Amino acid sequence: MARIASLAQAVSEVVHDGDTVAFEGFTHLIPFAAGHEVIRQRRRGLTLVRMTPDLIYDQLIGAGCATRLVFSWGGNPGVGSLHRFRDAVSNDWPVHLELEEHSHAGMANRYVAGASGLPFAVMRGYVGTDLPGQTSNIAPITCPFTGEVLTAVPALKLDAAVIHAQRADRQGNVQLWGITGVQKEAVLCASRSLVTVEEIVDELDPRPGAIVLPTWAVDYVAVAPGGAHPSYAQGYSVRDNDYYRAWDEIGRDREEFNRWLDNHIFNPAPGEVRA
Amino acid sequence: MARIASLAQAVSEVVHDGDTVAFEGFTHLIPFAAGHEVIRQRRRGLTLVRMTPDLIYDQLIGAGCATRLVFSWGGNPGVGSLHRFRDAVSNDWPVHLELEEHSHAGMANRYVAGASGLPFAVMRGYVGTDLPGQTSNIAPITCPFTGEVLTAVPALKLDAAVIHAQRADRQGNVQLWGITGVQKEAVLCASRSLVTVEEIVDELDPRPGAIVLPTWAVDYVAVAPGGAHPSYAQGYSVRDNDYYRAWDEIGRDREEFNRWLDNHIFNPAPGEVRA
Amino acid sequence: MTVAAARALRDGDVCFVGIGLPSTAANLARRTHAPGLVLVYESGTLGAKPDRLPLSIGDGILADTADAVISVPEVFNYWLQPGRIDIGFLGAAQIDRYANVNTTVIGDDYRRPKVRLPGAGGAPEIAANCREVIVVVRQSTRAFVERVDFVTSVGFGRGKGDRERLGLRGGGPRTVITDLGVLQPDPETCELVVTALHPGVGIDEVRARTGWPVRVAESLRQTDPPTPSELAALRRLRQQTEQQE
Amino acid sequence: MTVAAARALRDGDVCFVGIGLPSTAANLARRTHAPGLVLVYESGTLGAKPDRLPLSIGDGILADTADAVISVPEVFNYWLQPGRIDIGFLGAAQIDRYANVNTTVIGDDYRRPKVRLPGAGGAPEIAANCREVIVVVRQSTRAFVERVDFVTSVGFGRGKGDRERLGLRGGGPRTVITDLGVLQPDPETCELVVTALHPGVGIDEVRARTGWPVRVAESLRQTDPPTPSELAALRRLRQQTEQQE
Repeated sequence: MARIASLAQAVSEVVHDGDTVAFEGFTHLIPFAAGHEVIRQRRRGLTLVRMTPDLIYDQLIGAGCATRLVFSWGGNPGVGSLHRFRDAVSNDWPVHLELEEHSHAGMANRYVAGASGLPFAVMRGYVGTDLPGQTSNIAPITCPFTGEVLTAVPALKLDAAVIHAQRADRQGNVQLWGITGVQKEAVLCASRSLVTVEEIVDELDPRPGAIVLPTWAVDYVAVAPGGAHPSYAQGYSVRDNDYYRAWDEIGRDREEFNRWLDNHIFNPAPGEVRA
Repeated sequence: MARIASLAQAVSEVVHDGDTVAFEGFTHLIPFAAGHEVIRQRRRGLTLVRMTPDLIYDQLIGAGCATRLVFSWGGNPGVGSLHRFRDAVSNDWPVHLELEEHSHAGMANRYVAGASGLPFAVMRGYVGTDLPGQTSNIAPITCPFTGEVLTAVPALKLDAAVIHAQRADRQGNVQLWGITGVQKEAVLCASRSLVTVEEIVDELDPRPGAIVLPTWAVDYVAVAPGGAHPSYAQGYSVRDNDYYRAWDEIGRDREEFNRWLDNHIFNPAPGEVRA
Repeated sequence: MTVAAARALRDGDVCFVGIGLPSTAANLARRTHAPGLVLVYESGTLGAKPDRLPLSIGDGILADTADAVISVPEVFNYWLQPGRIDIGFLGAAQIDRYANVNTTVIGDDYRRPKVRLPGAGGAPEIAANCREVIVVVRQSTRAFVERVDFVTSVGFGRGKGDRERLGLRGGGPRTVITDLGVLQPDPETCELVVTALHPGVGIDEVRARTGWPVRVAESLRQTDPPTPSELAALRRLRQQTEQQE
Repeated sequence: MTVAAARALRDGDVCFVGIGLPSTAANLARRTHAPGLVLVYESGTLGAKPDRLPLSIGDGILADTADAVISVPEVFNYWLQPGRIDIGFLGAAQIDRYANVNTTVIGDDYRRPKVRLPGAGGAPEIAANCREVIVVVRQSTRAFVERVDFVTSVGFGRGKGDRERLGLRGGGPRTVITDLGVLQPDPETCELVVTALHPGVGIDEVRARTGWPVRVAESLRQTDPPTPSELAALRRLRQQTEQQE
C-alpha cells in the first residue's frame, strides 16, 4: 500500500545520496516539483537515469546532485541544448558527470527488462554505431533457435523512481493518461517509488487511455499541484513554453544559474509553489 | 489499409490450407463466427495456435481442419474437458493431431517476440518441468552481463491471425476493450489478419480500457454481429453458459458432433447467424 | 476445502486466481476476514472486485471492477515473473510426495496418454514465481502419487534444495488443502506431511487415500469447522452468482 | 527544405516524426498532397492528426488526436523494430559521404568532446529499421564531412553491402534534403551524390559547402519551387501554431 505523505517527506524517504534514480516523463508529466525538492534536500552522488533528460536534469546536474547520467537524448525539447549538462560534461562544473549513453529503444528495453524481473533484454539495435564502443552495457547475443545475432542490454535497476501523475485515490492507486511513456516500467524497476499527483480524489473514474498503477506497486504518493510545471499535465495544464525558452538563457551562465537556484529553489518567494 | 469484406470472402482470403493460424481471445471476444466459416470452407492441414484453445478449437479439430496444435491450456472453461481434442490426441479421430505445448507465460512471450520482430524471447520459466523434454522450442539462454541462465522461446510466426473486436470505423481502424488478452500481439505476429467486429461505426469515440489497432496494421475487417457467441463481447453480449455446458455432451460423442456440424455449420437453419 | 482455502489468504495479500475453487475461495475471503485481498486474474485484471463469481476468467465483471486491465503478456512479465504476487493457487490432477504437480497427461507415454489433461496454463510460472503457492485438490490415491507422471509445475523437485538449484525464486507450495485436511512440506526434507485434519476425518482415511506412506506432523492440528458466518457468506456468493446466469 | 521534405512523403505512408522540421514537413504534407499520411510520434501516438504544430513530442494535441496512444516501449518494439514504419526522419549535426549520421559529439575524444550534442534518441533504430530514411540538414562543410566523428546512426557504413553485412533490415537514407538541394546514394557505391538543386542554387555552391569532393548525378534535376498553395498551407500551419502559444 502506498503511503500518502508531503512532498518533502516523501522525497527524503525515497531518494538518498548515492542512489540510482529515474525521474521519468517522456516530455509529458515530468516530475519537476520532486526534482526541485531533491535539489533543496541537497542530495549528492546520484546516478540519474532517463530517456530524455531535459530541464529538470539540467537543474539537478547544475546543482551538483549528480555524478553520473544514463540516458538516450539530452536537450531542451524544441529549444536547443542543455548548458548545465554540457558544462558538466566538458568542464566538470560543478562536478564531473560520467555518461552512459544509449538509444531510446535501448533504454526502453532496459526499463522493460527491469520491470519484468529479467537481467537483460533482447533487441535489434546499436549495430554498426559507435555507441557499443563507449559502454560495456551493450552486448551481442545469439538466438538459440536461428543463430541470428542480436543485441542485449542489461535491465535497469533503480533504487528509486519518481514520476508525476494526474490523480491518485485515497488508497494510493495512481492514474495517469495522455502520453504515458515509460513511467509504469520505471516504477516497476525501482526498489522505492514516489508518485507526485495533481490531486487526490475519492474515486478514479475510468478514463480513455488511462493507465493505473495499483497502490501495492507504489511506495509514496505526494500531492503536488502543478508538479509537472513547466511541462504538460494533460487535463490540468499545458507546457509553459516561455519557461523552456527562458531556461536557455538562465542555463547558459553559471552565475545566472546560481541566482536562479537561490531565488527559486532555496529561497522561493512566498507562495511560489512551482519552479 | 484494411479492406472491409464479407466474412466468407475475408476468411477465404486470410486462411488457407496448411496455414499456421491463431484465433485468439483469452476467454473473451473469441472469434467463433470466423472459426465456423473456416470449417464451412473445409480448410485442411492447419496448425492452430492459441493460449487457451476451447470450444471453437474443439470444433475445428473435430471437423478435421487441423493437424497440429500449439497451445498452453486446452479445456472447456468452467465446464471441463474438450472431448474432440482428446479424441484427436488419443485416437487420431478424425486425423492425428500433433501437439506442441507451452505455458501461458511462454506462449505470451512467443507472441510478444513475434510482434516485436525478434526471433526469440527471454523469460523465467519452464525450469524443472517436463515441458522442455517434449519440444525443441524451449532452450536455455545465458545473460551476457550476469551469467545467469534463463529460458528462451522462439517467436510465433503466423500466416494468419483472426480475432473478434467490438467495433471498427469505416477506414478499418479496430477498437476492442475489456479483457484484450494477446489479440494485438497475435495480429502483429501474422502475415495476414482478419478482425470480425460487432459493428462498423462512423467514429471510434475513445473508451476507457480500449485498445485500437490502426487500419494499416490489419488486412481484413468483416462485420459479424454476435461473432463471439457463445463467448463474451463486452458491451454487446455475455457468455451463453448453456452453450458451454451443452457442448460437453455434444463434443463427447462423434455421431452427436457430426450431427451438430451438419445442422449448425454446413446446413444452418435459415436465420441462424451464430453457431 | 473452499473455506479452508479462503482462510489461508491474509488481508492485503496479492493473490493470483484461477476459475473454480480458487476464485470462490478468494472471493469468500474478501467477504469475510480479508476485505483488502487483491485479486489478480491471469486474463489481465488487477484488483478485480466481482460481486458474484465470474463464469470464466474472461467474464466482463472482472474488467468492470478491476483497478486496472492489462494485456496478458503484461500480467505474466511485469506482475507474475518478478515476484510481485504473494499467493498463487494451483489445482492438480496428480500431486506427488514433493508437491510437484501434473495437469498435462496421465500415463507414461506423453504422445499416447491414458488421459489427456488441459495442460500447463499459467501454472509452471505461478509455481516458480509466487511468494507462495496453495494447492487445492481432492485426496485420492489417483491424485496423491509417489511420483507424478509429468511435472507440469515444480513443487520441491526431489527434495530440499532443488528449488534453489533450479533458480526458482518463489517459496513453492507451502500448503496443500484437500477435502480431508492439510498437508505441508516438512521443513527439513520438503516432503509433504499431514499437518491438519478437517473435523470428523481420521488419519487412517488420509493414509488410505494417499499413494505413498504419508507421514504425519507431530503437532497434528484439527481445522476449525466452517463458522455460520463463513457458510452464510459462501451461500450468498453462490446465490448472487446463480442469479446472474 | 520544409516543402521539399513534405513532397518526399507519399499519401498513405506511415511516417515516424520528430519535433522541428520533420513534424512541420509531415503536417504540411497532410494538408497538401498526402491527407492519408500516418504520423507516428516516438512518444507513443499512432496516427496523430494535430491541427497545429506540437511544441514537443509530449504535446497533448498528439494524444488527443491520435488513433491510439501506446507506451514508449511499444512504439519501439512493436512498431519501429519489426519494420512497420515506412519513412523515418533524421536530423544531423554531421553527415558523411556514406550518409552515416552523428548527433552525439563533435571532436575526436568522446570523453572530452569539443561539442556535446543531445545524443542518439530514437535515431539509431529509425536508421536501422524504417523502410527508408530521409535526412534533413543544412548544407555546410561543418555538417557534411568525409567521415563523421561518431556514428550515432548508420547510413551505408563504408559503402555498398555494409547494411546487409550488419543485418540492418531497413533501406537506409535514400534522400538527404538540404537548403541547397537533394543528395541521394549512388546505387553502385552508396556514396551520396547531388541529384537535385533548389531553384537559384548552383552546383559550385553545393561543392563549396560539402566537406568531400562531392559527385553530381548525370541526371541532375532542379526541384520545383514551392507552389503558392504549399506556401499558403505552410503559413496557415504556422499561424495556427502561434495562436496556440
